[in-house]
Amino acid sequence: MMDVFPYLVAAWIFLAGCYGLATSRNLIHAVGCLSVCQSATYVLLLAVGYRDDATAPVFSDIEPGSRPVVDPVVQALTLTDVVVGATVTALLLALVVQIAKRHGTVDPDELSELRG
Amino acid sequence: MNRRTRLWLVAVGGAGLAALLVAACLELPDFGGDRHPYGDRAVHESLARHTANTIASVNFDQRALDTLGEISILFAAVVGCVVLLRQTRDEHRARPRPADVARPVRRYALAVLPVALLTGLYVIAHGQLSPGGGFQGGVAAATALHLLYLGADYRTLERIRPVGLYEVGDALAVSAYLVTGLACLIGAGSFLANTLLPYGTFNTLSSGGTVPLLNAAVGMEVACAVVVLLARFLDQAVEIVEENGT
Amino acid sequence: MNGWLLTAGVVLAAGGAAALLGVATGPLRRRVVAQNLLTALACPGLLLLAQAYDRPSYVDVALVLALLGPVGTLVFARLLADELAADPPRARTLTWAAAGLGAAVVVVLCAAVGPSRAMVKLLVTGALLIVGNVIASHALSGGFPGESR
Amino acid sequence: MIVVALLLVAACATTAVLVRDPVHQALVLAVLGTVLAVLFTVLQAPDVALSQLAVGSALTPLLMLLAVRKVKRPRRHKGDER
Repeated sequence: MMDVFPYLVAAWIFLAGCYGLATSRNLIHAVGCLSVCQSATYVLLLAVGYRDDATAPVFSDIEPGSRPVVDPVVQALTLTDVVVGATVTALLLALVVQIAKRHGTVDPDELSELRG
Repeated sequence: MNRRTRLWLVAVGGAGLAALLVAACLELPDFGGDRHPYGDRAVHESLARHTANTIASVNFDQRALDTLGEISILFAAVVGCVVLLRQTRDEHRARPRPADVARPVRRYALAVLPVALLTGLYVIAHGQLSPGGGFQGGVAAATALHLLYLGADYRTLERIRPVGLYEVGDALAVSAYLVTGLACLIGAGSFLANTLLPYGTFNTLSSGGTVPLLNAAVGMEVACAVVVLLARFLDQAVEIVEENGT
Repeated sequence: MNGWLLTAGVVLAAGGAAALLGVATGPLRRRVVAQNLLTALACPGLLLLAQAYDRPSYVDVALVLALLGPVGTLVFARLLADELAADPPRARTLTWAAAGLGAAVVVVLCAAVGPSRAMVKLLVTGALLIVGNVIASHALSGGFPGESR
Repeated sequence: MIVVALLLVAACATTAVLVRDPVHQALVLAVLGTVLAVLFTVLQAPDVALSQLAVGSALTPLLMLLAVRKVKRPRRHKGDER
């Protein structure tokens, strides 16, 4: 059970975020759901890199080789992803602000009516 | 397409996706397994280059080209925000009223601000030794700067934060990253190759060759980027008012 | 599974569950208090984890949380001042209980670490945590009285 | 320990999706950020935890609240005090 549980949690978070995106009535809420989807990818990546009874591959306070370490490659990927993801969220929020200015609403349904 | 059919569509698609994801999860290597060939090689390389924090080594040395891609995305996102949130012709700036802040809160903000900035710098500077680095420290320092908005008021923040300067700083930091890469190309024969500078003593601030330089460049770029982003959002939310119905 | 890990697990699980319950339901004033409370509990939890894994460098995470957690709460206090002013939260007991827990954890850890540079870092983290949370709680219950825009 | 943190994260994420009001969602996202940071520490990734803390605890909620504020009161008449 423990062998796949973290991956299933990641999948659950992703699906929950998708559900929120699809049923959202407010674009700001949708952006929040998208950031939930992003966090699913962080959980998945770090779960792939984990090793039992290991510690972080940071050797400022332990002797190299004295303890097993987890995979640093996925951690590096996740780390940059977190910060870049935040700026992308900011970009999306800027789009939402612009939409609100142009159309006076942030409800996706009302927006598609406007277009049609 | 009405709401009901769309919900059904989402349910069917979601169920399919869920089935595929679960099937994929069952095929993944077991959680906590002992087989990490890439990780082991990365740790070995990083120790060979005297970088104590393997993650910083992966980010700024072994996969430095990827990081260049990441900071370009960041840069592009910031440029996009600045363009989207600019002041349009039918808007004008209104002077925000100074906020009334309780004295303990104001004192706390002013006392913690230097501590927080220092912590941000510490996190950036020790990126190649202990957990931390340009990405985290940059965000921490930039967020700390906005304690001024929270604890004092918006005018004070504007006085010590010329946004133009931060925009220039952002661009300069990206160019610094590129210039370091080009210096490696000229001096060592390949772009961003970490063979130009001596590796230094293990576990000291100057260890790791070009890692500290790239780290500092990324720290500066992230800090400037976050300041510029927040400045645009604060402008929109606090200052810029649409002229309407007049 | 050592004692530090067990304590950290209890603190984090209880704090996380309580904060999640508080933040998901109820009026706005309860939600902001729950958010502040999670910072106050997660920071000692992270300190305990650093001790449990025997990695002093993990203390950096707790240090950053002690600095930025109250900033996050101040963000809510500032931007939701209008809504909160109508219905100010009162959580004096909870705040002081969380602060007391933080202080206790820091003192115990200092005793375990012994006088060194790591102890100074622990003390700084603890001081920032406690002051930050008390101030943030104060700010929530009317720290921005004349907030206008 | 890992299981506890994972369950907390899953519960938080579900709540963040189900809470419909953006202001309340910003609060839940702040909590989610902190819980994720704890999970990352438990998964032995302090670097990522730092990054997540810096972003999740203050930056994302601040951006969301500013956007909400701008969207909620987008138009003000000239000479209007509030």
